[in-house]
Amino acid sequence: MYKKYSIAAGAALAVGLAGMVAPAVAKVEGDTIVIGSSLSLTGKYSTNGFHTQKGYDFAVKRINDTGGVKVGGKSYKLKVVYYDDESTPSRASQLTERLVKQDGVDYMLGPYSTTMTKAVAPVTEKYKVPMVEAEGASRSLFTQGYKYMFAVLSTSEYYLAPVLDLIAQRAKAGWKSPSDLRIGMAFENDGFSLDVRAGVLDVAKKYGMKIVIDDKLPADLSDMSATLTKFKALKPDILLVSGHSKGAATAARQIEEMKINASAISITHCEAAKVHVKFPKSANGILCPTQWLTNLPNSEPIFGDAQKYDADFKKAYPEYNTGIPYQTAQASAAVLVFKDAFERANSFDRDKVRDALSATDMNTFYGPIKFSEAGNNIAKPMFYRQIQADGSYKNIVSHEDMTLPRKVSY
Amino acid sequence: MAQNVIEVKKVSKSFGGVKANVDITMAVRKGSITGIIGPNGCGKSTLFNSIVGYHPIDTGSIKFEGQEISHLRVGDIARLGMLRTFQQTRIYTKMDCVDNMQISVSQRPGSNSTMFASRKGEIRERAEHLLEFVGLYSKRNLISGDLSFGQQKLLEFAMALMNEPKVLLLDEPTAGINPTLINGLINRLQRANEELGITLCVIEHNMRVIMNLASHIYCLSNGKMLADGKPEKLQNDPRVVDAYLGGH
Amino acid sequence: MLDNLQLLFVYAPVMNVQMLLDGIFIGAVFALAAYGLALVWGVMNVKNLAQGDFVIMGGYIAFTAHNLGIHPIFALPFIAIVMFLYGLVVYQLVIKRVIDNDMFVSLLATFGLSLFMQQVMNLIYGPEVQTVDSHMYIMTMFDDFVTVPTVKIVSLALAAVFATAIVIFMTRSRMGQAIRATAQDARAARVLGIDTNKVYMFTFALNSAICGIAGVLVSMIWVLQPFYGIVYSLRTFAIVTAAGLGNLPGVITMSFILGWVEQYAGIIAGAEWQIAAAVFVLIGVLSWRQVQMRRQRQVVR
Amino acid sequence: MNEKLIYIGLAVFGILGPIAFPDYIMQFAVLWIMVIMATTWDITGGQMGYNSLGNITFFGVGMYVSASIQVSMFYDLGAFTASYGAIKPVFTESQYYTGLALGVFFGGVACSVLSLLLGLAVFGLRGPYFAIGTLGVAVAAREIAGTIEVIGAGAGIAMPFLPLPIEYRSAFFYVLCFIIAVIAHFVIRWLFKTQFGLAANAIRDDEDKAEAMGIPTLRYKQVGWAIAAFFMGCTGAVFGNMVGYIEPLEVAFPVATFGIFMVAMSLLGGKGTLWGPVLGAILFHVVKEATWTYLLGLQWVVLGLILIVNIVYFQQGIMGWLQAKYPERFGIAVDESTSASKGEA
Repeated sequence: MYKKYSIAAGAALAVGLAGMVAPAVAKVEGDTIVIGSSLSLTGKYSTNGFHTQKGYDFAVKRINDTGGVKVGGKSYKLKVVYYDDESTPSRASQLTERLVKQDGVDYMLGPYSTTMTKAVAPVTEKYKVPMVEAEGASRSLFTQGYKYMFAVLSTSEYYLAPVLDLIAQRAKAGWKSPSDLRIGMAFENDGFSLDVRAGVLDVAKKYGMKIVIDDKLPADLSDMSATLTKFKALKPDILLVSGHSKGAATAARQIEEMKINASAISITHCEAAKVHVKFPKSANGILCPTQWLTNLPNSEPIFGDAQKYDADFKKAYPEYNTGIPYQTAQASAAVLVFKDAFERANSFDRDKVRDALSATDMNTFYGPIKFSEAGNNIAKPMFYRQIQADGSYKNIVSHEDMTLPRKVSY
Repeated sequence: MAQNVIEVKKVSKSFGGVKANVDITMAVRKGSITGIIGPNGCGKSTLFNSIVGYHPIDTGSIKFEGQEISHLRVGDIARLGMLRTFQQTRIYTKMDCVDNMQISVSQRPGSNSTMFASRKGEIRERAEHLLEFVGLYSKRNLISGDLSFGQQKLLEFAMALMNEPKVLLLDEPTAGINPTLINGLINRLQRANEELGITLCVIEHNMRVIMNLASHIYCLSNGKMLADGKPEKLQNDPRVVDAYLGGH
Repeated sequence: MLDNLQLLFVYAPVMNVQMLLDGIFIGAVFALAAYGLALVWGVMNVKNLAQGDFVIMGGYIAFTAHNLGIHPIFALPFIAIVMFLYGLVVYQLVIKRVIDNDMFVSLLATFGLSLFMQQVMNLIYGPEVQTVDSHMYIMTMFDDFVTVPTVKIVSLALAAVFATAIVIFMTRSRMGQAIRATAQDARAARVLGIDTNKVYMFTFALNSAICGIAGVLVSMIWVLQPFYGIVYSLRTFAIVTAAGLGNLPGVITMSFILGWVEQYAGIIAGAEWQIAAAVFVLIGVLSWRQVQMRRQRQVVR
Repeated sequence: MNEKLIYIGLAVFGILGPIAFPDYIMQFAVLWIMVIMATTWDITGGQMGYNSLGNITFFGVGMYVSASIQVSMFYDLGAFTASYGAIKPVFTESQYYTGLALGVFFGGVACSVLSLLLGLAVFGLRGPYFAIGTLGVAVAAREIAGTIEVIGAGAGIAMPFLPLPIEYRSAFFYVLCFIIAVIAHFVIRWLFKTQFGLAANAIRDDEDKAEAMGIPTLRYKQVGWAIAAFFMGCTGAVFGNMVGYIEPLEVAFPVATFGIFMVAMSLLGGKGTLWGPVLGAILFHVVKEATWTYLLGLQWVVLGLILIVNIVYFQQGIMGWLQAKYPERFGIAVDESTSASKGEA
């Protein structure tokens, strides 16, 4: 019954081979160093995927314009090859494989989000490809013993846990006993947010705070009212939410609508979600964790200080005039780290570059960068900003800078 | 005394407010050819569907070889050995005739058909033999959907024989068939009954056919059992004549 | 879980007021989309898996209007017309060719449509969550405990108005009668001189418009994201499967029930079960229907 | 020009392909996974007419079962998957291979058992209800997996490393995928030469008739699904190890992508035929890779369009089209007295 149609099958195979075999790119072509990156350019993480890409591109252009990377007395230019992982980890891991094996890439810049990084790291590790990543914050990434992965950002337990610390300090300073504080929290059910949650649990335990609501949000939930209704019934002092940009937007909208009256509210990614513009009423008093502040004093020759980076970037990408998300700044910093490592290694040998990366100890507009054994940046703290009534951000250094309890005027 | 394979007792069935069957009692004797007749809308098909398991009955009991089957579903009943054919012929239209035959082997417990049995050998021989019996041997490798309606009807009949049922219920076997073919069909039905020992129960509209074929006939009218008996007796029963001519 | 039950029924029973109200508001929006699905399913036997994406698309048009400074409620008739026209185009290009086919075909074709719509919306609006501010007063009850945004009440009222309008349209207008006739027996309708192709086209476009209206309400009450459509599709399927076709009171009741189930599941079992709850309702309904049909010696088809 | 040539061609491609193009091994491996998905979907989908949208459930369940077995044989699973990754996994060679072998096998077995149970719940549904019901099952499985703490909930599990030198890693998983694809193919080929194949097609053509003829349709459907589930489970287990990190939404239960792709591939090649799904999977994978490479950012739009055009305008698929055009080449007899075969849709 199944006879005589091998022509069709044969043709398909031929097309298949032709389609999959594309010309490979060498790691260093002439005077260009090729770096690969699989980013979320479509799908649920693509907002921040684009922020990351702009950060990489901006840094690459700036470095190329200011003399490039000097190795062996010669000046090289940087180039990044991107693929779109569609916000899916299995795709990210396949594309990394493809970058390394087919496109011959020897160095990688990280993808966006913990989830993608978790999928990419085993591949780069196995091929011994050095990767500098800027967007995977989960602490669990750094307990796997990866030797070729370096992260410029602070790890996820510093997203919300230090906020609790600050609040506890304020409480001790005459508000109420920290152990009387009650927490209601909702975290997206993904790798990043669950790690943020783990950090929060540690601090809460330390101070004996009581967690009265502990919800996980499904990835495509557009309604948080169940959690917030519980919040109104139990009236905890503190509301913590983590769910990337869309979680922040959903939370801000419903906090406003349901007139949630918590003493302290902290939400991750609230800057990226622009809650200060979209929901000025509920945004007032929200504490936003950030990896980077525009008034950091550190300075280096390529970008200058944070303020200059901010201004130059806005000039290059006017659509960011309302503020640059920290995802962009740390992406640029990752490229800087690579440049620095190439020059110190004075070689394109992967292991030498790895060793140079490992010995990184530099100052950037993004803050100091120095990697631990595990590969995370231990030199830079997490920062906090509180949204003010007029929609501006106020930097929080100590607990005295916070307006607490938050003033609401729904 | 031959025993009854099918025993229907006081079966009632209504759809919404319409009483399709009221207190129907009938029996089919083993080895016989039994006919069910009645004018359109008299409840023949409802009764037929109740027996083979297409819908639940409201009250009464239906027994097959002494076992209550009024709660069983079509497949379970078929596996007991009671098979039906459809008025609108139903065959597997995208498979060829031999395949249609081969998949129709008996699925009764104890029959040696297994899920992963090979299609070659004895089964195929029997399939071809039965196709010859109904006169479709030359068409055996055609896709069955391409056969004419009459040929499809014959194929369906052959498939039923392939299954070696104890009882075969036929729903208007001659409907839509070219009159010249009817005698051949009657002949084959009788041969199946005599040679293969299959009990037949035939719903039929064509009085001539059923009078020639059946040994015992039940006549339904308005959902009730009107009369039953030998063909000659019914033929002369004024109630039956009335039912057919009275124009209910 | 137990403490959540305690909270709900012992410590803060007033929560139930909030949840019952929210369930009704959510249900009203579901009801619109579900009725649209019941319509195309019943009339032309098309199972539209892109139903949720039509809703989200309506929401995004409202978002565009909002950005242009037009309040979505005033833009509503316009949005309905745009969605109606879009429905016509989709019908001509895709739906028309799957109507008389194997039922699975309509399911897959509309799934492809759903993929396509999601991605185009993603290209135009980006994956970020978008919201439309209705600028309406938020009422409070029970000492600020229960909040009822006026926009939700307006939405409920609008949904009710449209549902009534559709009922009147279906019973009084010529087209409505033609639709109902076609739903009962397309062949007979054709014999009676009804142009069923036109009826199908109109029905699908009407469904598209109804979804668009539901989308406007969604945009004002919740948030929009190009990929949220599938959740709405699953919900409408759950509702229609449970309520049956051509049964408006059933659809409305089921919509409210689903709204409540989601709310209570979110509170009692935790927010991570909220979406799962809708799916469980769907599976539960299908299982229950099977048991029911088994008793009838039948299967669910 | 016969089937032997196809086998030789595929064998050459399967064995020499990765040797000739070693950099593309992973893509070849994914290609075979697509082939497995399409051909096993076709057991119930194409051959029986039971169009499941939920076969991806078994992919994910197999993956999780395998991961749990591989880890919990040597570590405490809960501690292993705790958010901070407190345990640094070290698997010796024998531990890894034993775990993997048991994981893949029992991943498949678990899926078969699950499919038998699920079959009781969904096989009373026909047509669209079956499709929607199975879709619901897949979504439910995804949501449930996301709430089970011990398997990492939404954060997933980092899989143990293959203790082989790097250059063999891709080849190792490629060989696994290839072997499963070959076994699946020959099982299906054998299956449809037995009574089972006839019964499956009978159910597709007219299930009421099949019921009336006494064919135990439920059992056939369950067995067909269980076979598909077994292979999907094994494949999922291998895929999980290949990716190295599994989480419920996108890796284990990609309902809206791979869950639908397998259907699309079968339809494209021609469902209900032995070679159609294979052909469809190869073509689909190539088109997909090409759009991903050359139409970055538009790939999903293109894919949606392909799906629509395929279904609306080209339902019978390539093999179906060929069969309708050249029925005699497929061994379908055509008598002059009757009209030509209409082919299979």
